[in-house]
Amino acid sequence: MAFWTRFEKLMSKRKFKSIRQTFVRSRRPLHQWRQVRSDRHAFARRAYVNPRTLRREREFVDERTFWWAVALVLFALLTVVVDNRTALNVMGIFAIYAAINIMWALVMGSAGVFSLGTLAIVGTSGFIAGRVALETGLPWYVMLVVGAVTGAVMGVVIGVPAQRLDGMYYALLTLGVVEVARTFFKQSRGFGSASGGLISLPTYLSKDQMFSIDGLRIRVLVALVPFVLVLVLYRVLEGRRLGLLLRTTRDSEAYGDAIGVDLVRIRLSLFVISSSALGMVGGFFAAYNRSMAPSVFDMGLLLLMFAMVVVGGVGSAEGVVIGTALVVFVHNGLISIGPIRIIGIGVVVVLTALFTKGGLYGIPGQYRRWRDKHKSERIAAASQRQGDLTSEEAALTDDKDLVAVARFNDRYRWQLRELVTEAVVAEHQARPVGRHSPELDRLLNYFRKGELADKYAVMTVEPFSTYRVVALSGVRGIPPREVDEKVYGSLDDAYHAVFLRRIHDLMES
Amino acid sequence: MATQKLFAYSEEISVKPADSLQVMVSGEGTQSADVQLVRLVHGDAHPDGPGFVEVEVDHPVNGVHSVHRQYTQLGSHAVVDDGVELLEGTEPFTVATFVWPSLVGTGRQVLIGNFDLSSNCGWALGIGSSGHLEFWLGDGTDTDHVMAEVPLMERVWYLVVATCDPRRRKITLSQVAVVSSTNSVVSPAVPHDLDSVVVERTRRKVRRSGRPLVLAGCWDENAERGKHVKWLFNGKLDRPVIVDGCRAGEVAEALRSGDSPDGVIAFWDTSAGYSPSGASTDLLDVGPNGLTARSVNMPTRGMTGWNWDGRTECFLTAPEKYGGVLFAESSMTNCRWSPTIEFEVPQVRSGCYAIRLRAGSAEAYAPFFVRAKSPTAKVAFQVPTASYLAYANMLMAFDAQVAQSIVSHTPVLAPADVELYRNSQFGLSTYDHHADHLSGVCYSGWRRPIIDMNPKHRAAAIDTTWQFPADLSIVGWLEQTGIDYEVITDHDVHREGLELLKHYNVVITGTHPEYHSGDMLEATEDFMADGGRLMYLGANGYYWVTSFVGDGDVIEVRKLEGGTRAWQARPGEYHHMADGVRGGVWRNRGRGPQKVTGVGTTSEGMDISGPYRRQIDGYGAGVEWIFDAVDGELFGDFGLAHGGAAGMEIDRYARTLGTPGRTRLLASSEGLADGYLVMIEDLYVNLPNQSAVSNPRVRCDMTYATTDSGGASFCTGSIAWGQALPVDGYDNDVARITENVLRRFASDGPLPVLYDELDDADVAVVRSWRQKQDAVISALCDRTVLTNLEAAVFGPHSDVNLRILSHLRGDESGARWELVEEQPYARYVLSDHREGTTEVFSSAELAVHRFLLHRIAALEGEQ
Amino acid sequence: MTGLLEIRSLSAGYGPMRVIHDLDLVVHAGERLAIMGLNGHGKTTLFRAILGLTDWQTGSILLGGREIGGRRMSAPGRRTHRIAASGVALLPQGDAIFPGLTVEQNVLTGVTSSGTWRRRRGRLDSVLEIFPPLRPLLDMPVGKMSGGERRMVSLARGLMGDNRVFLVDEPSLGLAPKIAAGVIDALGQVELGEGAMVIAEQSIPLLSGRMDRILGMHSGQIKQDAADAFAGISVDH
Amino acid sequence: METLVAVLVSTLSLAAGYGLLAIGISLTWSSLGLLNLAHGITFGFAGYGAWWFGTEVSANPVGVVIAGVVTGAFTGLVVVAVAFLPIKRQENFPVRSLTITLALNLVGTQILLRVFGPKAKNIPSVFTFDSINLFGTVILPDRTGMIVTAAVVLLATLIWFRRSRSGLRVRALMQNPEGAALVGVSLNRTAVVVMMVSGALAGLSAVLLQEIFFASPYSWSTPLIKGLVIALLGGLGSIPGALLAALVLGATEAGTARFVGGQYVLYTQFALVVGVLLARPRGIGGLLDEVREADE
Repeated sequence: MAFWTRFEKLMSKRKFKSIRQTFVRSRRPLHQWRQVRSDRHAFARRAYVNPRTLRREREFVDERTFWWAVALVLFALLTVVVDNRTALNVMGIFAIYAAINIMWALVMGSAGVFSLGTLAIVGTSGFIAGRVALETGLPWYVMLVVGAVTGAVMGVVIGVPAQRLDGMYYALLTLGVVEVARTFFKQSRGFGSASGGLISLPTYLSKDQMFSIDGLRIRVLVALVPFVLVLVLYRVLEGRRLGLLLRTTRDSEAYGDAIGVDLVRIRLSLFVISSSALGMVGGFFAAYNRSMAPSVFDMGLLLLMFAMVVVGGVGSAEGVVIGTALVVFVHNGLISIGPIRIIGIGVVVVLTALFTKGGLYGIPGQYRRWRDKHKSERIAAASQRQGDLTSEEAALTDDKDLVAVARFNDRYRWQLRELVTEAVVAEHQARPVGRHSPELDRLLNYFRKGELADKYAVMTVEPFSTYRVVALSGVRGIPPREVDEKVYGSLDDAYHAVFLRRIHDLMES
Repeated sequence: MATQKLFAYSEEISVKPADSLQVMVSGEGTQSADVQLVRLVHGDAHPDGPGFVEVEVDHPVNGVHSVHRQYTQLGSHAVVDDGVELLEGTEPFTVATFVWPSLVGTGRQVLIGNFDLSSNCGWALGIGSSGHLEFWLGDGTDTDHVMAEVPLMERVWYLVVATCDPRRRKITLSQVAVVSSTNSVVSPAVPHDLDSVVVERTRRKVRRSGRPLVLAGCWDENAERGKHVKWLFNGKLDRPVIVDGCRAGEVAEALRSGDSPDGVIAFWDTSAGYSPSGASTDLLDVGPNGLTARSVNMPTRGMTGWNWDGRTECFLTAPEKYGGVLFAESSMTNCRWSPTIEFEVPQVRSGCYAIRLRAGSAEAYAPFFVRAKSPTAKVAFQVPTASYLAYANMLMAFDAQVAQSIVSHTPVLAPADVELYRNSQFGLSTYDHHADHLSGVCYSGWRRPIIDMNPKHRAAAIDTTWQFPADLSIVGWLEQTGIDYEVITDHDVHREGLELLKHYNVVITGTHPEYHSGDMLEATEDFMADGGRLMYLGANGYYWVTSFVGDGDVIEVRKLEGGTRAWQARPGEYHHMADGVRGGVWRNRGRGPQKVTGVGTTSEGMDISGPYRRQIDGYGAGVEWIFDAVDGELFGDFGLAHGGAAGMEIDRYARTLGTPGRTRLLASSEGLADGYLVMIEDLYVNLPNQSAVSNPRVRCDMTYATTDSGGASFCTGSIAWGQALPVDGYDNDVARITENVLRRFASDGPLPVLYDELDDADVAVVRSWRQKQDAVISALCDRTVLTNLEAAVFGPHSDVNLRILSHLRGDESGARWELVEEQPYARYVLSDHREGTTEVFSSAELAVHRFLLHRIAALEGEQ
Repeated sequence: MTGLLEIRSLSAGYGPMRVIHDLDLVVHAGERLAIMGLNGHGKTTLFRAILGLTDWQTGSILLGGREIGGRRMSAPGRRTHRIAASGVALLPQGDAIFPGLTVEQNVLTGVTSSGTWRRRRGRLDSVLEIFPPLRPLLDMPVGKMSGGERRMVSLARGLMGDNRVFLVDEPSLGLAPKIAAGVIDALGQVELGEGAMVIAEQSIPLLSGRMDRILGMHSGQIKQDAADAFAGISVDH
Repeated sequence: METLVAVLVSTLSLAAGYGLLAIGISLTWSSLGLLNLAHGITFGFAGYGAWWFGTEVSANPVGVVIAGVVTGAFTGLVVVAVAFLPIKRQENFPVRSLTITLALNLVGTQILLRVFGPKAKNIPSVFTFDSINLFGTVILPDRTGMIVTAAVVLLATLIWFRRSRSGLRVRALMQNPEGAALVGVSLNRTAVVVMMVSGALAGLSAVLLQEIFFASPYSWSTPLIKGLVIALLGGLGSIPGALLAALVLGATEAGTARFVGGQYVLYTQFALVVGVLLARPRGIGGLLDEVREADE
């Protein structure tokens, strides 16, 4: 940039010879590109100066956008390249199931509703959309709209009780909803109980495309549309402040009240929005298959979908999509090996639940936590053994003074503990303030110098008659906290109580 | 609302009858308060004293008044009232400033801008909560921001430049560190990667906020509080400028070379406005539009700027190096509340008065001092109002890690202290740091609620009264003596000087008159030279150089090296903005108080207080009248301040520091504990065992001296003295001595002539102390295992051995022995000159150990 | 002579914290032993370590010569039921009771063998003689009772089984002084036979004269001779 | 009168079958905090166990019943080994165990499919005595047998739970695991006992309900849902609540089938459950004590 080169040139001229002034050589200007029509940055970069090397380190703020873009492009390319009908079918099913599962994850993760009724919403919306399309003869995309509306209505109907019931009760009740839906659509004549469901629904392929491999490619590519829509919806709802809030507060209505947010309402609207998206996917499902069958409500399918969500990890869209890809590949791609593949899926689910915390996608994070915990345990064990910090811990601290102080204090506390005798305690009790023996003086001086946070003080309840012990916050504006319920009738008693607490803390530290 | 809260202050410190006085009140949880004018007689409710005593005064103002909540604008900043339309930012412009942040990463801070949070309009250059430099702009619905690449580093000078082009919707934001060898926390020798330039296009355009530009803050408004300033800045700014058009490079060059850039809309030259009588509080615009920035809550001027090179110490000698203006979000010198009550001061006796307010469980006092319309009494009580301000709303008990070490006490908090700490909206004392924990608070103002001025208040750190409530013990004593007296304040003495004091025969000080301006010191000296008599009933007085700002409601103090200080002014920032004088302690400006009063600060220790022992001088001719009706050598082993009359902070007689030769050392303290340590200005090198237990000069002295003109001084050398007066219904030795002195001083006749018996009374005191101490130390020797010494003659030593050794080292009796190294590491000869014997040793350790054993034996032999 | 309960170089704690340091203690059959110590010096932790409830522990704990402790770095509570079944009864400080069950049912859970279960009526009667205030409350759910009554239930429960070692954690805690004295008296009446009772307390006067041996506990270690010194230190409740 | 008796008999027999299922679910939840969705596959396995014994070994009714019960108990053992013991101390236990039991259904179904094929199997009749004529209504022998057997077994379970020492220990465990450990209760042993008992109950119900649900790989899903719904209605974890709920739902089913039509049974039952839960989020048992909190 012209302006910058000039700026830099000017800055490097040394006019004040009297002052030794240097200007650290600067990098080229950083251009932050924004997403079209948005305040947000698509690929925002941030830098920080590493305090130990004094070097700048630049990184992406959020790498996920990048990887999603790469993955979607690869998927589209794969669709064009692959020549195998089964593979293409699997890819199409994957796109639709992934869309459903992402919304399911949103419901369970952010809205905090443990619902097993997702397929009831998808299926019902698909059936109703199909029926409407058949009755009116309207084109396929109308089914998406009808599906979305149906989904929203169902979201309200089954979302409202969720606010009143406990997690497990609600989960089982939604299982009942699926069963009711299955029975209804299986028995209802209007929805094709005779023909095993609705058939000959409108679709987006022309007649001759329907059986060609290119048609199949188009079919799969179009299936990416609802997938991407749902993904964007997930990012929008999840990234918003309220989404984060819901995630962190889950069951704490009191916190919501405190910050003036009606969490119940937000949770419900999130549920309704995601139900509407599920309905839309249901409508698309009907158009994609050109039919709807009650088997969509089968326990078997529910279990499979559940497996997809659980295996990948319900905590993130990435996890859900990975789980879906894995299970769909095994279930629909490896049909040739028979029921054993489903047993395999079941075993994987069991193993995931036994050994991981957030599904397969959570394994790296889990490993990192395990490693950190292991490390801190090792550090704790080492410090217990040697009485000071490990070299590892010391190396990780920016301010080496803290290391030296910590090591000193640790040694010093061992010496001080030696000074704690019944005689010293008795001496302090007899005279908490004033002239003391060198031993008591040493202890008291150590206590008085201590860190402000959690430092003990006396609180006057009634002047000259009633006192309590409190602990300071060390942070301006945060009042001291009460440490216990005990009251003391004289200041000397209160001082002594503080002393006993400090002795106790010294012994336990 | 469940609980009521009341806060109040009076507009003036010192008034005369018939003056009009406004009292400002803020009430929470109540619509009205019960108002009563009271005369304050005694504060401390300690069970050993008379308790809290006040006298209600009839006045039309008494009764129920309506109150409402009043808000306080915290934080120093500056507002540019004019040129609102010139600074709107809807045309392309460049804004630049040097900046030295002192606290980053804790919240948003604005350096400069007219941004309005309530409407999301306007622009601002500031620091984000992550510590990055940011440029904000609001279009009325939402805010957009551009962020620098790396966070700002604390205590480093940067030149920051932002350009904003609304037409191309382009913003550039650059920060360049301008580190010199002297101006920042880092050195140019160690390269830090601190710079950043960011170019970005935004979707939004600045929408005019219609608000005045603010330096170090931005606007907010809500129905409850109205308009106020938020997102306050912590740190220094130097020469902020706003220029027409986008020209970052030119502006940067001009600022670097000390020129004014082209196309200036406003250029606040913060190095302008300095004169020998001090600095202007407002920031002057040297540009064409004259847009002066009006200061709020006293931003500190006279601070080193980006180009300070360490060669000058004062803004008067090189103003261009002193462009720094320090802003702090915790600054607050004047609440600027609207008056709740306005009344005429009645024709009452001079004294301490207050408006007392009550509502439900809440109670507040707004104290003020009523002078005589024209002086008639012989006795004046000089209320140390400057010192009251210095300690106003002190948070150290909560905030300073070393507080408990200083006072050897666990703090004893009261609900009022906790409330103050929780809100801390009423400003800080000169003992506290600002929110950045780096910058000491150097201003303290009267026009704000001050909880230490509540007559019932007890200092949390030490659980005694302090300053005003403690001085009320002197007031209460004065009241019951029946002697006619009047009160005058530090503020009056500063303004009127000798003219005021010369009306009186006697001036009585408060318990802790620590803060004095040069004018006040002159007034006291002239008064005594004129034959005036001073009763200095406290300690650690006449200590800090103090300036009065503006009309005197705010004091300025800079704590420098060489004083017992709660903070330390930064290099080059030692001179007061108010009047250009160098701050610090008066002793370091050649005005130690010993020269005038006879005593000066020696120690402080808040653990226990002790009694006085009458010394040889105390029995001399010409002073018997002082101890009239006082029996025994030991007196003052009682008091509301830790059970003694000698304690808290203590002063001593010191010839080397200027105590006049004819000064009589009447009595000295005894029995003080390890909390009392030598003041650091008496120590050039740190030494072990410097407490009252082991150093004979850590004591307080009661002195009496006369001048040839009939003047005299009587000093008690102890803060706790005042709080000993009220014990046993004011009927005690301490009260008797004080009354003896006061009655004699107040009478017009001459004082008895003194003849000196000892040249230096200190030597006698030290000698007798040492004799007693020899016994103590030899007792320690008995029970100490001396083999410890043998094992490690040269340390480290146990606490007991260290005490013995320190004592021996300070004792001249060791001159009897001589230890000569004849061959290094091989032959050492120890000779005893008195006995004429010699001993030979093969190592230094053995020789020294034997030497010590001899001396210990000698100690015991002398007993 | 070997003891009924022998603890050798026991260390135990929670997380990175070490509360018990290399502690040695022998409890002999038939004796009543008191452990005195200020709050936080590890009395409760010692009892919890004996029952395997601390986060980790090392060292050896022998009950009648059989190892019930040993080294364990995780899984608190895994061995507890086995240790309890082998005849160690912890009469805990906190509310380790069953709030939904009645007093009678709570006390009956303390039965440790099917033999005793058949004779539970008689056993119950004798325990209720020690705690007469519980008799009228037998059908009341414990969740609705006061703190003092709950403590009595947890003490009574500990006395129901055929236990060899009774570990009583601060029996006076939360009780009015008069009731506390009564409880200590009641504990004194329990027939120990070949068993033993260890009482942890803060208050010396309550126990004086009722114990065979009093040991001091200080910062996670037993001080055999320290008991007298504690007499001078009164502790506020 | 005839109708009434018929409905009553139908109610009782349904309540007996469902009650046996629901009580197992409730017991597991309340003592172990485990929501055992694998109860369905336990039911399925038990049915096949009884069928295999009946066709391959002997059609002796007692033998068939025992075979069902034993298979159920054994399956319960497998479930506790996989879905409880390894994870009982890990965080988020309720959701993990739920996931595993669901997956066990998936795996179990496929195993049945692979071993026995998709065709339904008919378990030989257990009750071979004569029909009873009550107020003109003929009650089939397996109805009578079912009601009587279930009543006896349920009563025995209840008494065991309320009166016996081991029942008391299970209840102690429900309320305070650490307190239970202090009185010598082993969590693992109790878990195994509870799961085997509930598996045995599921096995018994599989044999008794054979008339309605043949042994087939998928036939477990409806009994599971009914069992769950009853446990829910009764208030998860409350055993008396579950029994009461079984009667209520049995009556609803019998009444609906008789007076409205068999295809509407599910709707009326579901409406009833939703209605009760909305009014009383803790179900019928919420009125009684001893309900384990769902979110521990």
